[in-house]
Amino acid sequence: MTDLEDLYREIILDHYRSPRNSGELETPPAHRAEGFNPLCGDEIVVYLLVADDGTIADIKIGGQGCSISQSSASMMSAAVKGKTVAQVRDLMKSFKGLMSIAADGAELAEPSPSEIRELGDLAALRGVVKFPTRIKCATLSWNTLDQALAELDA
Amino acid sequence: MTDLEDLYREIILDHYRSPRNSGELETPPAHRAEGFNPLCGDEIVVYLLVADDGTIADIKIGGQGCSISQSSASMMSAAVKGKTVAQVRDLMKSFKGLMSIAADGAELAEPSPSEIRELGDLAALRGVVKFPTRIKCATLSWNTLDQALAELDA
Amino acid sequence: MTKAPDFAALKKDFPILHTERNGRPLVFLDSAASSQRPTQVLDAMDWMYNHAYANVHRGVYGLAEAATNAYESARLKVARFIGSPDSSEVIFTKNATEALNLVARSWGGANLGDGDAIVLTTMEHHANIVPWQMMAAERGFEIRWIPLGENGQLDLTDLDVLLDGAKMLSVTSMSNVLGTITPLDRLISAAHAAGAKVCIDACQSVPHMRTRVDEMGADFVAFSGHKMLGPTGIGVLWGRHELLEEMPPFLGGGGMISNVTTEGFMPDAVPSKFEAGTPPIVEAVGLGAAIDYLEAIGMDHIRQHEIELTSYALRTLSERLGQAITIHGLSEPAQRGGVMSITLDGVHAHDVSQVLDGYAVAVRPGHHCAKPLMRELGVNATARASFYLYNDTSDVDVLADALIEAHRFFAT
Amino acid sequence: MTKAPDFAALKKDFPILHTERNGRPLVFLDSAASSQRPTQVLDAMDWMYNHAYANVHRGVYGLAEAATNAYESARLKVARFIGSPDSSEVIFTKNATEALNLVARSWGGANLGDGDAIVLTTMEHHANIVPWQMMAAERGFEIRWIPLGENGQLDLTDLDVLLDGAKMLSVTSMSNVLGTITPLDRLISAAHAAGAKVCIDACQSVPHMRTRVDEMGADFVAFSGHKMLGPTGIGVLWGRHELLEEMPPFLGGGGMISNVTTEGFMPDAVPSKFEAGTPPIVEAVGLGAAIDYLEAIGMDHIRQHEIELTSYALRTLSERLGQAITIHGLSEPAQRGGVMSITLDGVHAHDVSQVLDGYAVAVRPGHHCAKPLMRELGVNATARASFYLYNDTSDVDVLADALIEAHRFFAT
Ligand SMILES: Cc1ncc(COP(=O)(O)O)c(C=O)c1O
Ligand SMILES: Cc1ncc(COP(=O)(O)O)c(C=O)c1O
Repeated sequence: MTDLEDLYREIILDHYRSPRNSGELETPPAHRAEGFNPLCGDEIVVYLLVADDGTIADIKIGGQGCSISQSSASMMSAAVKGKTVAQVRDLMKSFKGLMSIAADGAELAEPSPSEIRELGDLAALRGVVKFPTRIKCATLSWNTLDQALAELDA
Repeated sequence: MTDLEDLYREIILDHYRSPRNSGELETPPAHRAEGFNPLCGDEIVVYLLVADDGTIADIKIGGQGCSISQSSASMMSAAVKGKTVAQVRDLMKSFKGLMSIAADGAELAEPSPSEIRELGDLAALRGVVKFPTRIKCATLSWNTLDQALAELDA
Repeated sequence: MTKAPDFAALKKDFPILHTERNGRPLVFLDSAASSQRPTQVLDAMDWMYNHAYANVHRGVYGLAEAATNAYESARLKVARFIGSPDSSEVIFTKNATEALNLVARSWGGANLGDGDAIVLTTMEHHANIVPWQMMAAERGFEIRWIPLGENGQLDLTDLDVLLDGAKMLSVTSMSNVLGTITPLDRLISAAHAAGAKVCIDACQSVPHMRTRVDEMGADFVAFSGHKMLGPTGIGVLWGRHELLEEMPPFLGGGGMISNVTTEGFMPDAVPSKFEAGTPPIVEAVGLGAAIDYLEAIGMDHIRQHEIELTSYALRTLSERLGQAITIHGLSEPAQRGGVMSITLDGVHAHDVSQVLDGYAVAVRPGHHCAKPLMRELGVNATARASFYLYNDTSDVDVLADALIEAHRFFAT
Repeated sequence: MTKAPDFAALKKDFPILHTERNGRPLVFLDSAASSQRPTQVLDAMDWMYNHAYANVHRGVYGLAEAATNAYESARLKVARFIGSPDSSEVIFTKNATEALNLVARSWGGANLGDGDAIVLTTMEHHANIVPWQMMAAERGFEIRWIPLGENGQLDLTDLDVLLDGAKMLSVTSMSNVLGTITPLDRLISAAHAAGAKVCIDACQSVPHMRTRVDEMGADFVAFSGHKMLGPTGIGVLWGRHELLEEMPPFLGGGGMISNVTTEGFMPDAVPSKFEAGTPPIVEAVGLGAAIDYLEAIGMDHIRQHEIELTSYALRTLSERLGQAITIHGLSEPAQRGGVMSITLDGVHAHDVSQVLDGYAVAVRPGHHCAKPLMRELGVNATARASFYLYNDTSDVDVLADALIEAHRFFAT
């Protein structure tokens, strides 16, 4: 059962039970993006408000899903708030590095200690890598955020 | 090798090497029907001339195929010439009885001695039953004849 | 009915059920997605590969003849197993999904156009929805939906209105989410009275109860081999001979033609017309061996075993989990199959399944390829436990233990 | 090239090659129709069924994850084996025929209409003819034909005229009747220069020689598992990612959607979009094991072995049968595969095959699903002998003995 406890760290369960930044924002001025996991039906809605100086002024999360997708979304919202879009993209890269398994089955290089520090609570999701089918749960909110940022750019 | 000699009886090879009633008939008055085996591409053409009294006045065979389909066609032509259509249908039934394996894998009842006598040379094709894929070769000419008779009726 | 077999003794035929996960014996409760298979089925396939394998239909040499006989014997077995008097009505496909696509495209392509309508139910698996939606987008016909009623049953109040003028009713015989056994007699006679053909998605019923297409009265029946102890890679479409005869081919290629020229082709007779290319030869033989296995036990005994198990499960889970658990669908075991969709209070289905996996209990979370049904149920995922002949009450007990742990883990 | 393996020693891996017929050891010369498979492939499949089987993609429990990994690893192996840098370009189908139908219907359906043209050759297998004819009948586009030239080669005199304005060239890489290796470089560059896409029926080449889709330049490549030591029930379509991405789905059902409502569905990304329903899971794993086996030997060694064998066969058969035999096609072994279509003077192909069967020699008679080619060759059937890695010169000697007997039996 150690694997399971590694997956469901206390901090993950805490974000799941008390999700941060849950709710909606008025659109416009905020932007809304919706993502879902075709395998299981989990849905995430991201409301994003980017200030004129390019920082994330506010973010809210809606939708429903499992503890991993919900806690990941909650941690993400806490982590990106106040950051610039460029910083968010860096964080996204570190997080995906943490989650990903390279295509040929070899694990990617572990994120560096400074990247881990940067990830904060999100680093608790590291245990997910041992459960490949759950990686999509953990990355769903990030992919939705990515989509929201891409739509803002367009 | 006894199975092979049972399949390729001398009389079969004789009909194959010297096919009876090979050629064409003028249409009309004769009727022409074409049959082919989708599995191997064998083709048989039957030219049929039925007299006013309902007897087979003449029959000619064209097409190309293996020794079994060619000899079967040759024997058939010799067997049906001069017979009434009703007699031909009886013969066809006996011949198919000789060839068939019942759907559930059990062999049909052997034809009776009088039926065998009626079949004449054709009885030599009995060995084909041991080679299920060749049954279609042996019955191709008969199915084509059947088709010709059906078209005449129509 | 012959004497009931010793179900506990059957388990030895399934090597995978004797493997372990996390140091615990596997409790496999996902047969509705795909069953496991007995040694007898694997042996039959290996034997063919090692003694009697060649491509079928076009060879005259011994191996090719043996292989063709084995393949066609499997067709006869399937025909007999489902009560079809004519084995040419049995078409081998790669899975039930291909079988349903075949009906939608070939029969639908020839019969459905603008202004026409067909009827589905919101309880269908995507395999019985998407092929029709694809054809509808191309041909412009209407799709009408029989809605969900009380307790996971279909709401048939407007059945006759929905069927009025419809050309096809395509419906599941048993829900893969709720286990609901649909009232086929009533549905088929109403559809036929309205002049509609009937296609049955029988994926969940053929493995678990006696099927008689000769008594059922449907026009098409589709199911998969891998849910009934057979290998992957094989499915079956049964269809009425006269309908199959009229339908245009589905896939084109070798084995389905009677002639090809550069000008065009002539299709072969059924069933070849619908079996383009090298078929799943050894898979068909494996399915035949699965049928032998099922018939040796007896489908009525299997059904009885599953009713008892479902009954035990419904009782045990409610008793032991109380308010914490919702079991969707009918509460009367004799009216449902051994498929249970579960919601655990405060725990998402994914997490249920994950925690259960820690206890070596295999249940499937998600939408089970039935999103319209999930929407009607008002849930976005359930954890589904499903039974087969190799399950027993001890599996249910372990399931209950593990569900209690999952609930404790998340709820506290 | 690594060191050549001991081909004679490989035979022990194929139990069926040690069986007898009529008291003689089997001489299997029908691998062009379907190959035999080594114990390693059967073991890999049995192992999965007995230790790591569940339905793929939607389960989170251990077995389902193991099964999904095994299935996706097989996709990676296929991608690497054919030189595709992106495994999502590999789609599992039930056979090559389905793969070609997928291209004709999905790509063709989106791109071909009245006034359009495609180019085929008269050397094609029905699998690369009939799907296009079916679409042409529906959409009204034109099919143009590259004719047969000298020595079983394509006549490319009018290639540019034929390609002018055409949207697709679909062509075999190796004739299954004559063994002719088609000049893909020239064909592909001419087609691309004319703005046409290129689809390759690679059924006969992928099992026998190194395939590099990254160097080849084609847009689609189709082949079957059962001709390359893999199980029945599995085929492959490789396609360029950007083309697959644009194409509409082929079959509809579970696993190929990202969402379904009663209003309609949204397809999933490639390759899932084209894999509706439960895929041939264990068959994919078997194909992966077959690829491991082939790679351990080395495709270049296999090709070299077959060139030597073909060379020996062409020489031996002409020497020993003289005027009595016609071997159709090219006489230069390096320009052809190990597939030989034979005509024996005065003996029909069926009878050749039947007599050979008496000597335990398995060769296939008939039109080999290439009726337009047979018409151009002016024959209605040939007896075809085809080689694979497990054949050796002793097989050729027995073939020659048996052909001499067949000739004697019928010619005297
Ligand atoms: C050249 C060629 N194309 C296509 C096919 C069809 O392959 P399958 O029957 O596996 O679909 C074959 C084999 O029969 C072939 O030799
Ligand atoms: C009710 C129902 N219909 C159709 C299918 C599709 O079957 P397959 O995936 O074998 O094509 C399934 C199983 O997934 C099912 O449960």
